[in-house]
Amino acid sequence: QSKSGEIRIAHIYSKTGPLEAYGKQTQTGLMMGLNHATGGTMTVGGKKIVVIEKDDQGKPDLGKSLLAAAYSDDKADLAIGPTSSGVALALLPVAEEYRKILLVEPAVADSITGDKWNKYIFRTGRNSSQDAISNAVALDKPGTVIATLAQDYAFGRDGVKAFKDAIKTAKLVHEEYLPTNTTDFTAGAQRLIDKLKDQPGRKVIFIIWAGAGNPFKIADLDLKRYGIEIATGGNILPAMANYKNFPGMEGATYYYFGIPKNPVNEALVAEHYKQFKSPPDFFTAGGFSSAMAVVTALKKTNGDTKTDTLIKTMEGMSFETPKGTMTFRKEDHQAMQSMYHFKIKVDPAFPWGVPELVREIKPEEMNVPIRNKR
Amino acid sequence: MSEVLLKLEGVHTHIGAYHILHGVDLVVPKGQLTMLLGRNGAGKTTTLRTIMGLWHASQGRITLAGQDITARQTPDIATSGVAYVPESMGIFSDLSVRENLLLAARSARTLDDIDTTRLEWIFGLFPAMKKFWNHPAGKLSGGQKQMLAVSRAIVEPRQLLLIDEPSKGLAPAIIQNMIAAFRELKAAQTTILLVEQNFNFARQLGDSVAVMDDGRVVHSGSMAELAADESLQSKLLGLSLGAHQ
Amino acid sequence: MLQRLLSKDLPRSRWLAMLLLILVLGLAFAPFLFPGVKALNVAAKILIFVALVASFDLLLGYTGIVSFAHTMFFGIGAYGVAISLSSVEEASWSAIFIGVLAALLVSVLLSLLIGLFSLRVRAIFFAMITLAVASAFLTLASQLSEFTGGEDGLTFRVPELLSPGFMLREDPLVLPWAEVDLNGRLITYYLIFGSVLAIFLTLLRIVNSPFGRVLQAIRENDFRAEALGYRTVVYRTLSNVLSALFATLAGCLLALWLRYNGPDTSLSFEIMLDILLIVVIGGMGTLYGALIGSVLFVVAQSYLQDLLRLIGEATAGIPLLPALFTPDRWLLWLGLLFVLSVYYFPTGIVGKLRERAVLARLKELR
Amino acid sequence: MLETTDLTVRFGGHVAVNAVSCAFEPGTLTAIVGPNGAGKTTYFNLISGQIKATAGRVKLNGVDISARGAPARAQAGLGRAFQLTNLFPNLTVRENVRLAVQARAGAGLNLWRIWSDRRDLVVRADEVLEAVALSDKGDALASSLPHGDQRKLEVGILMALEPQVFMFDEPTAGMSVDEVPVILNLIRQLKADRTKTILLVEHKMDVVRELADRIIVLHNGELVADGEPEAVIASPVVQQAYLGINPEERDQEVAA
Amino acid sequence: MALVPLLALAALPAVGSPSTWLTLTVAGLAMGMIVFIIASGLTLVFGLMDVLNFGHGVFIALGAFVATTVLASMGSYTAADSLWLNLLALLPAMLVAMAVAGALGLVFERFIIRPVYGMHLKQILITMGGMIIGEEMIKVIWGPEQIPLPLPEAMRGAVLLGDAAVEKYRLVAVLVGTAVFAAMVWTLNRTKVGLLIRAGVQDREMVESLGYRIKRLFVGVFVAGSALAGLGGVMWGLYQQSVIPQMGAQVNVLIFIVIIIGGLGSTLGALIGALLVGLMANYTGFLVPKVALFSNIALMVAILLWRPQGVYPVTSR
Ligand SMILES: Nc1ncnc2c1ncn2[C@@H]1O[C@H](COP(=O)(O)OP(=O)(O)OP(=O)(O)O)[C@@H](O)[C@H]1O
Ligand SMILES: Nc1ncnc2c1ncn2[C@@H]1O[C@H](COP(=O)(O)OP(=O)(O)OP(=O)(O)O)[C@@H](O)[C@H]1O
Ligand SMILES: [Mg+2]
Ligand SMILES: [Mg+2]
Repeated sequence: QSKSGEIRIAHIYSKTGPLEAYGKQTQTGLMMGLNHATGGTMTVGGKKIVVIEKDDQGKPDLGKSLLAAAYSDDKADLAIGPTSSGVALALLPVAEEYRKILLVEPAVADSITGDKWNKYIFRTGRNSSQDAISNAVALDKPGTVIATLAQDYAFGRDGVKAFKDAIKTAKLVHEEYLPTNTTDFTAGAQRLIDKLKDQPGRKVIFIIWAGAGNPFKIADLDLKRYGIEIATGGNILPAMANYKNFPGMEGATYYYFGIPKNPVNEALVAEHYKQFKSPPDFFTAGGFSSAMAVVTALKKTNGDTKTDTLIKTMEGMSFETPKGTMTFRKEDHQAMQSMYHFKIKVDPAFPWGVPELVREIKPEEMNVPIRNKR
Repeated sequence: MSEVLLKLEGVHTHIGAYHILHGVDLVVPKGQLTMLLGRNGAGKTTTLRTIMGLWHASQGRITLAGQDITARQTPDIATSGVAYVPESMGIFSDLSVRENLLLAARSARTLDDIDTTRLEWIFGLFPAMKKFWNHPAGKLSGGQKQMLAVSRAIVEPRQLLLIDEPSKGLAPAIIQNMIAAFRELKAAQTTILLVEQNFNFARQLGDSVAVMDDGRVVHSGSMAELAADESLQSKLLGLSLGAHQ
Repeated sequence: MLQRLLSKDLPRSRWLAMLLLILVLGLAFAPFLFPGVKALNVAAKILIFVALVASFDLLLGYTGIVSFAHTMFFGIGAYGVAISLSSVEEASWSAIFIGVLAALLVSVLLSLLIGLFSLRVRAIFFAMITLAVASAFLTLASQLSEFTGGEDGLTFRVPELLSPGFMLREDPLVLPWAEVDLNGRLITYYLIFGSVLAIFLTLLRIVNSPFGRVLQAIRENDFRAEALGYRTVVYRTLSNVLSALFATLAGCLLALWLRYNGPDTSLSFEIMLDILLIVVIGGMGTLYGALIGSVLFVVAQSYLQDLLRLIGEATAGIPLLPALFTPDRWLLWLGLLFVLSVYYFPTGIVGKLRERAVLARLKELR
Repeated sequence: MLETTDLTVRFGGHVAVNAVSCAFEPGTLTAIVGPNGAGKTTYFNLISGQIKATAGRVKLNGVDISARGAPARAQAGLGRAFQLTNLFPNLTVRENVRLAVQARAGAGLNLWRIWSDRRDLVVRADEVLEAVALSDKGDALASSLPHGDQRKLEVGILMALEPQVFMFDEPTAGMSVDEVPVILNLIRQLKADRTKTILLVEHKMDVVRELADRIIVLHNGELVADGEPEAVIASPVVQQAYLGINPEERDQEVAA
Repeated sequence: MALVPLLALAALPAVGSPSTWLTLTVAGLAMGMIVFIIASGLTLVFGLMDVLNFGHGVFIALGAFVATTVLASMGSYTAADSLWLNLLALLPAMLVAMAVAGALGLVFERFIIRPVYGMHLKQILITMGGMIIGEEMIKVIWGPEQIPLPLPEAMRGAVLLGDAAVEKYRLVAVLVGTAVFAAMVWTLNRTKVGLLIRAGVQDREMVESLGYRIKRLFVGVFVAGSALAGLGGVMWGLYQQSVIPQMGAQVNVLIFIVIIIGGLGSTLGALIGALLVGLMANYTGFLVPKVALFSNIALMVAILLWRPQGVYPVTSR
């Protein structure tokens, strides 16, 4: 039904709104990825790839109407996005209604490929479980005592739950949830200290925090006097500026440009430096991966954009990304991917704390639960 | 005839789309008390506001001590020695009586800077000011507010006072005090332009008089002349003969 | 007849009457005049805002109460329908009905409470308290995730007749300029159109009743109104409750249209500001302003990015300008719209048109 | 009959009205005089319910209304015009009066009728405007009236309420001399009716002399004199504290 | 005034351990001081001038962003582990931030506020518009991303009082807050400025008729308020250690709550309001974290029920 000779891809993301900075990285990555995957031609199977940008402003209702308009008015063959999980959840039924693919990137909520899933949904981004499990793998050592600090809403609680489920040998002694708009962390820190200070062994506070507020300030309360360490996952580069204060901090991350060693990543980093004189960030890699997934599938169908054909092709499909090979799991269409156990090093050359690779955690090592019903 | 302090020549004023003053000509001699009389809606208040720069004349000329002030801003006019008591009194109801007076005493930084004899003089005229010194002015009775409004105008010496109906709401005893006060001010070379409805009050005080109607001055002359001529009064002011003591 | 329908509150300006007529007709035939999913969404949003803003105008423009809690009632309506429809297996009309009723009930209770509270504090404090209450309610809605779906909100199905799958006719209606699907969305649109029309006319009647006149008196001088024997408490509270009820209904319509509801969709402060701005652009205390303001604002909001893209492309190459004219900075221009509309329409568009009419009449008299 | 018993109000340490007991018969006009700040307006405020009394009661026709608020008292038949003009500034003059008429008719809570369908109310409002000589200004905004006309409107609103008790607080202050008779005539007509209770605060002694059947004097919040006009005016308290006729004392003040 | 110690004492038995209580109390008071600094500008603008400036946050954000630029250019001074060198970097950052915010305040007053003095509703809209424009302009200049604003080296970490730890930076905040408070109290009590502003809000014409240039005065006070907001932004940004363009909007509601609790127009009231908010957040955060979300709002509603005008009302609006 699309105009012949064109493959129309809608990219729905937060071009503006609170997640603007993230959304833009995805868009950059997407365009670089398409370019890379098509060898600079922007065509697959003789058809030109056209990207239609839509700004959801982080609003689910708006995202919904934009996706519908993209599928119907703009005749998009498939869509990529969005930035926020809330928007993503609202988009899922639209894909089903229009019977077209929505490739979710980088929204992380488990339920997207969990109970809210339908067969038109694929995801290249990592999900919360993958994040939490990889961190658990990184920290899970005998004799370690862990307390968690997370935001008090679904994202935080889900993350802690997945983390808890994945912990095997370490001991989890306390879960601290603070309101999302917390600015003064003294009270929470005090509760954490009270719970941890008399515990034996290595003591770690694992932080899952996204958005405003700076929970790392709790370190200013001189946690060292009780021998308490801080651990957290990866983040975008400006946020990792704080990590500079925590040399030796451990955790697991989704992506850091210096970690993966493969030609795709090298291409991404080189191209990004060329265009922006700075390294690619967290979400740039995601956008790039989604482009790789789409083009790989289209190449296989030789440019055929019929939804059923695409779904069949993509289920179980492996494709190269800056993070190495990813595979769409058949059951829930989640891309299985490596995560990276890191340790922070302070390098004056970088304004952020540099995560150094300790170990690549392969997809096989992570038992990511399947949560959807087919 | 003495020197002229304030002079209006052919002043027109518009409020929005309405044309209110239609060429007011008025002369206020220095050191005298000039009465501005007229029926409701004649334009007396508008005239005072136009002099004060609160509304601007669209045509005509206003001069104060020889200087053209037609286009000047209100604060400039005030600082050249003009005090204004508006019809609605303009009390700062949030502030205390003390604070109201402090603001009116422009040159004083604190109360100590205000001339105490002058304050005592005011307290003598209006004992309520002393009694309610630290009360919020908004809680004063109607007449007390009126007293405060007048007190503010006389807390420091000014060359010209523009006063809009000061007698309304005042008890007779206080009116007598006020008449005495205006006499004293006059003796100290203060020029006063007074709008008044109370003809009895006007008659006791006025040196010269101007009567307005429909946005124009329709009569001007000496007070004594008008006071003596009852038929002129009834013609200009609609005063029924002998209705007022 | 028309006179009575409009409660004898006529536009009082030829231009205004013409403008209103065009807008009403445009909205009535929007699905056929402006085909496409996006255009239909815009039209439906306009309609819902008309009801929402008109109900707010009753409070602000007529009663002189500044409340920031209006979106709260809007949200209650939307959540009422959303929760009710997502808790049943098969979406039914009775579920909608129950949802609407429950929402109305909650709104009445809450608005009564807030109304009674409003008597104790001054206007500006009341405004700030409602702001706080509204933000507390927003937080609550995102905290009670079992019930409300939390931050993620609720996605749900609507009865068959209203869903996009339902076809009145198999093939689309072919017009010279486009094809229009005759489906459940179209039916939903007209359901909303009808409801909004009814809400608007009811509000128009209320503000032109003796009651509405008392509200204006209270706005002008509540102390004096009391001295005349009007219990301002009763009037204010009633006005508060009524406006909450109509906002709730608007919220129900929103949920039906979106088949989704979340905290940001119906409860955010941003919507509250949009409402305020529309009231001011349109003209406070005129109701007709709600219609004109909504059309202008929602259209601007929806198409500003597209417009900026065009300008941005046109100015490419000139330094600095592209940085300002990118679609990314559309909010900048929206902010400017806020500022300019306060500057140039101090009495709103309706006010301005009426002033012109009065001036013209004055001139004729002379 | 309106009756106050030991009516008292205290603002902080200041007793503005101190145990005032007084009864007012229908058909009489009682003038209330006293120096500025004597408590006249406050006394009115206590009767009409604008402020709450610290102690004492107000009875109207034998019914104790002390616990009621201002609106309830207005509905019970206490009408009030204010000393400092108190109007609906951005409504038209006619609407100001019509609202009072509507209050009188008790039609305020009707949500469904169109207001202008109540012809009777509109007509009555026009009659009142006629009576206070404002008919030609019916469509002007109240705020644009000159001061004197605003005073007339203030009186007009009270007339429109048709209460049983009329309380005028310096109705003629700031009104031009040719307009005063219009208002005084209105008051005279009310008196002629013989069923209304009229209270009048007024500083113009000639007006008081002419209209009053009885004068009461408030001084520092207390009722200090009550009786026939001539007798009260001649009493020393009025002569000294109010009219200030005590040459010695004044000369001293002036000298100070 | 007794409210603050009262609240602190009431919390003691609930918290239990004295050292924890001390940590919480000191942190809460210091937090209150930071909040006071960011709210201090608003006491002038909203409390005294009665301008409902919803755009106040933009000056806060601007101050913080200017500070990132200034401090970034003085990296060696902030990285040095010497308090004096740190201060040498911080002082100019604060001054420049105040100057820039003040200058923007001048423009803001002229084009945004002046047409709407006395009209609350329009103030809300037009200042919201100004806020949006300001925030977008920040994005145009500094980009939409979060920018780190690291604390100068010597202000990191904590000092130990027995078992209780107090962050050094909070002590800095107490000093700055005290200075701001003293300066404001002195200016408002020793000069007629405060009176004039209050009078001007009630009746501009009358103040002008008394011979004061109210226009200039309002500009001056607005600029001062904006500059204070700029200072607050620097303090807040350093506290958060990073700045985002939305930070102004994030603190907006908080500071309005503080001013209202304090009673409009009172500097002391604002200080008390801020301290109460700071303490309350810490105590509830420790005792019942769920409730912490609503603690500010609950505090405001409770205070207004007790005193409908706030704690120390200066004006009776
Ligand atoms: N804001 C306004 N808008 C329109 N007209 C106004 C306004 N203010 C005053 N007027 C008109 O200007 C005319 C003159 O009013 P002004 O107040 O000067 O009269 P005045 O002589 O002071 O009367 P009074 O003795 O009653 O105070 C009146 O007809 C009045 O209606
Ligand atoms: N709400 C209030 N709070 C404090 N004091 C008040 C209040 N209302 C009135 N007063 C005081 O009570 C006294 C009586 O005031 P009131 O207004 O009754 O006087 P009045 O007799 O009407 O005087 P006037 O002739 O000047 O109108 C005054 O001294 C006034 O300051
Ligand atoms: Mg006048
Ligand atoms: Mg009085």
